[in-house]
Amino acid sequence: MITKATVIAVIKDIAARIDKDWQYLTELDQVIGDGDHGINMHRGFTAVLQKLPEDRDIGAILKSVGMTLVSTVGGAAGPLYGTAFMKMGVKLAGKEEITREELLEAFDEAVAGIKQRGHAVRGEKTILDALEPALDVLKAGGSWDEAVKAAEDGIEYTKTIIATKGRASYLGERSIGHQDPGATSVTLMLKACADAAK
Amino acid sequence: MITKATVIAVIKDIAARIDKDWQYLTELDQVIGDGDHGINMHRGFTAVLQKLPEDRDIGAILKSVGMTLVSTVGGAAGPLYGTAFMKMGVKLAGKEEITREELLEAFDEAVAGIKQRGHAVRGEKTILDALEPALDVLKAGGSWDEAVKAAEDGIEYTKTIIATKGRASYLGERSIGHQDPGATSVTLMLKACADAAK
Amino acid sequence: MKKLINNPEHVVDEMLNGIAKAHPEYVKRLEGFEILVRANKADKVALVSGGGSGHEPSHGGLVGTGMLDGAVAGAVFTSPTPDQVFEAIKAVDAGKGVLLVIKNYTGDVMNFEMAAEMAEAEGIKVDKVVVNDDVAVKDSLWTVGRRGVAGTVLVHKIAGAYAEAGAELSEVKRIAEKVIANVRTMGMAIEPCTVPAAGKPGFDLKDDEMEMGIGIHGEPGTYRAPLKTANEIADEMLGKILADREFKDVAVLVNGFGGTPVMELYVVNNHVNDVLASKGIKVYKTIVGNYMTSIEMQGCSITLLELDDELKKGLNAKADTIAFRC
Amino acid sequence: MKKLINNPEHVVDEMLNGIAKAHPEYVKRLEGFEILVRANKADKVALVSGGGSGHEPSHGGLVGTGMLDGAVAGAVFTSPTPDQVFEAIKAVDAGKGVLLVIKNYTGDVMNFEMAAEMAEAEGIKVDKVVVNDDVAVKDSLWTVGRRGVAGTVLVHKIAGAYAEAGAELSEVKRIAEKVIANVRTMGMAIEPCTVPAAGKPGFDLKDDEMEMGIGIHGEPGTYRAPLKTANEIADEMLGKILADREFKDVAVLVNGFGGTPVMELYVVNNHVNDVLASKGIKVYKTIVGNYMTSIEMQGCSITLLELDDELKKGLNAKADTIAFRC
Ligand SMILES: Nc1ncnc2c1ncn2[C@@H]1O[C@H](COP(=O)(O)OP(=O)(O)O)[C@@H](O)[C@H]1O
Ligand SMILES: Nc1ncnc2c1ncn2[C@@H]1O[C@H](COP(=O)(O)OP(=O)(O)O)[C@@H](O)[C@H]1O
Ligand SMILES: [Mg+2]
Ligand SMILES: [Mg+2]
Ligand SMILES: [Mg+2]
Ligand SMILES: [Mg+2]
Repeated sequence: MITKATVIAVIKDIAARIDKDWQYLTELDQVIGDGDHGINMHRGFTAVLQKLPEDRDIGAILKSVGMTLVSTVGGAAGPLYGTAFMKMGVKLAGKEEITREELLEAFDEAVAGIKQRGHAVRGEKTILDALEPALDVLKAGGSWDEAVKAAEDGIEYTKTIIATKGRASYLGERSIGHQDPGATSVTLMLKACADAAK
Repeated sequence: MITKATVIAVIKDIAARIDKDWQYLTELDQVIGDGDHGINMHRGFTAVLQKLPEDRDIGAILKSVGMTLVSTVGGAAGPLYGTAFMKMGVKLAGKEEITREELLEAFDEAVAGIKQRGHAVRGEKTILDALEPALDVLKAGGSWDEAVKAAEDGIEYTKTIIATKGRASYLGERSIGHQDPGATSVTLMLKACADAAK
Repeated sequence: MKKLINNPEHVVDEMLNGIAKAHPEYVKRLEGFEILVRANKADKVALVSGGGSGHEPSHGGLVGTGMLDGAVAGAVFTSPTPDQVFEAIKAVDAGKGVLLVIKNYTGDVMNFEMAAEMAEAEGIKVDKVVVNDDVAVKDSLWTVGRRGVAGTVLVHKIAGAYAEAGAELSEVKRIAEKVIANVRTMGMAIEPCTVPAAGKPGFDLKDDEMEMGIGIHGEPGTYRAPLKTANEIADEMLGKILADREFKDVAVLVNGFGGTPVMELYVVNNHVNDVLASKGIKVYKTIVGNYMTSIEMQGCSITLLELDDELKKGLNAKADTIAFRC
Repeated sequence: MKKLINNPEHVVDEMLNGIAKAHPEYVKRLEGFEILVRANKADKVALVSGGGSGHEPSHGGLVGTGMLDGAVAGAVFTSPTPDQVFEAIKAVDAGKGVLLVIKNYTGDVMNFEMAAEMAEAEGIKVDKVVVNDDVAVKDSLWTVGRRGVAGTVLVHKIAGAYAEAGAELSEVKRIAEKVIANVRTMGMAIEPCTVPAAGKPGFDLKDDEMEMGIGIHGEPGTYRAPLKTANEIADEMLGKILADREFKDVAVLVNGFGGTPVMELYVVNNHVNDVLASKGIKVYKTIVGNYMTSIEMQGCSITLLELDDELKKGLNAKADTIAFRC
């Protein structure tokens, strides 16, 4: 079982990792976007920490994270990550602890939410290119480390393709050779999960 | 006697010297002015060459030079040099050749014209600080080379004083240490006279 | 990074206060939000626009009679969040509905759409148009489509005129969509800009290079080329625009990106006007200036809007805002 | 030097044509001269101003109803020649006399004075005022006195309003002189500008330096200092202005030098407004924008004009020009 304490610890670890790496994320976004991804995520998770309702259930906590992200991140990442966390929160409403299966169902909701909001599919050089392969590994019974590996491969894959969604799409072929900031930030979140699973 | 041919030759030599040194004059003006003195003088003397009425008398030629300078140089130098040449032209109206005395009387008119137009006196870091000492030497019977030497000393002197007229005056004490562009351009004209006198 | 600011984190807040203090007769700031609304609420269909900050005078400078009712300012170059847009919608709605004028960026579209959902849930009538005038970006079913850039100002102007005149929401939307269908823009830069919080420019250009097909968020353009003369650059930009659709009778907007001197914008317009004349395209009206900027970026965009009588009427109508008056 | 131009020698000519082509409803160019005059000559006392180019939208952008009748454009930062000014005077004179609004620079004063002499010789009634609002420069009997900078725009506005309303030459001059007596400006820059024909900047600043007491011709200022925050800079500039005379009820002009983003001008205004409020000085009206520029220089000036009822009336009167409308 995954406890509420673990969920809270993961969220805090994500915030810590973004605090450490936001400049790197921004640099990635300067190359093929508008150079704000790290700034936005950092602003968002700083607010998340301030507003985390630690005494509430897992669903309420995740929903709160999602709403905070929606109302503080802005740009493309705000609605996308915000929707993802909110959808997970709805799925896990009322839970004080969850099974691995419940978590994966919630992840499925998260991916569906991102796709619905962003109208993107895999292969468009977005968050999805790291997130979906990782989820596939987990659903096939793989370990968290293997999932992170799949996400990292996804980041590498984003270097080889033209962006067709998000701001990087305006660059056309010039986007090739550069990794996607969103795929990078979602991998960072998956790493926090993997570490907690150890 | 100074012939019309000599006067024309001197004017052309001045134009040639400005064509050679306009960038230098502009650099001097960038330091304590607005960086256009060379550009302005170059535009002026290029026009002077195009409009020189070589078949007319010395007075008419000098008046034409003055009017061309007034209508093409702009800035402070345009009215000042323009007035100077026009005053000389009026003084030497109708002459096909002139004596040294007549020339010096004309120079006196030029200096008076500059002073009247610019309300400046010696010691304010202007054209006058090179022109007046040179004229004093000539009036005292000195040679053209001595006059040029006096003008050059005048340029050196401008480095030691605060500008109180023209654009350099806005710099206050910061104008000290830098030579005056106008004193430099008038010295260049005096050198052309000196060379012709050889 | 050299800027006349106090702290990158406070730039938007201080700027909005600076605008509200300068022009209380035009706008007021919604307490606690990054939103400027008209000083006096108007009883009509309301127009709300906005986006990341850094495009000043867009959009706050375009709030006023005959143009916008509310402008939402995100962080620099970052689309504002749905709750902010929602507040703006609530503040300006006079019961006749609100039209959102969105520039086509993934983030802007998503955030404004979420706000629209929130407003609809509260019973406010909301509709939206998405401006996508940038011909530098190839439009296709498989991409996010063209960006919204300087042409947005003309959408505000013309749709705003009809809203001011009392048109209902569907009609204001129809007009806005007609402007969007008829407007095309192409931009370029010779110097990049720096997002205050990022601290360094979004791209670097050598002394003899320029960036063509530039957007308005400091991001790189669609291609880099050797710096050319103003006339050659204008030819190249007009070439892209004129290849995209037919123009006969146009409004021209030569828009500076914030750091471009007015002198250069008019040097560009001088040639734009000549080229259009040589092609038999009638110039009905020309607007030159810094309207949709990218902080201190140096460069410009050229916008052509094909006009008909309806659009001309909207263009000529009185506008009285901080940055656009006619 | 990176500029959107074709050839440094043609910049002024092409710019003037670009303005005339963009705004035929406002101005026309006098054939063969570097002069913009109103599209429709007005039967009233005429105002002529001008100076070197590079200050756009001043002065051509301020030609129109309620402001100037003619603007003479010299080479970049070089005062125009007397024959040009003379042509402008002849073109705008409607028999009621012409007021020359001259910025206080040796060159401008001499060239405009020579033009006035030429016009008087032809029987045209001409008078002049010399604007000297720059408190950065010490005024003294023994120097050329203060420079004329951004405050000039307010002279055009207010004297222009009275001329438009039919005041006679002596009255328009009296009003102009009252504005001049009541207006003070201080400027600074964080980046210099480059005169096209010179090809390199007029001064160099390190990344952590600023130039205080800057003029509007790309020349160095009165002192160099470490770069500070916008608020500290505004404090320092206001300090100089407020030390110079008493202010109670003012118009504020936060003027950009051409390369300064609008964002930063409003950040500055935010603090200017606070400081004035804290000192009990009433802000009657605020104007923010690029009005008296130095090509692409980055920086700004702050202008305060002490108002009375007469000046307020002139300030509020309708103005309809390319760059200033109210
Ligand atoms: N339609 C989309 N679907 C999924 N992810 C997207 C989409 N559009 C953009 N992204 C992700 O968002 C990231 C950029 O986020 P951010 O820089 O915060 O927003 P913006 O592009 O508005 O500045 C991209 O790297 C990409 O991974
Ligand atoms: N009042 C004056 N009397 C005499 N010479 C002057 C006066 N004012 C300026 N000058 C001269 O003019 C020179 C500057 O000329 P220029 O750069 O062409 O004009 P501007 O200062 O208008 O740009 C100065 O170096 C100085 O020698
Ligand atoms: Mg981004
Ligand atoms: Mg000079
Ligand atoms: Mg962004
Ligand atoms: Mg000059």
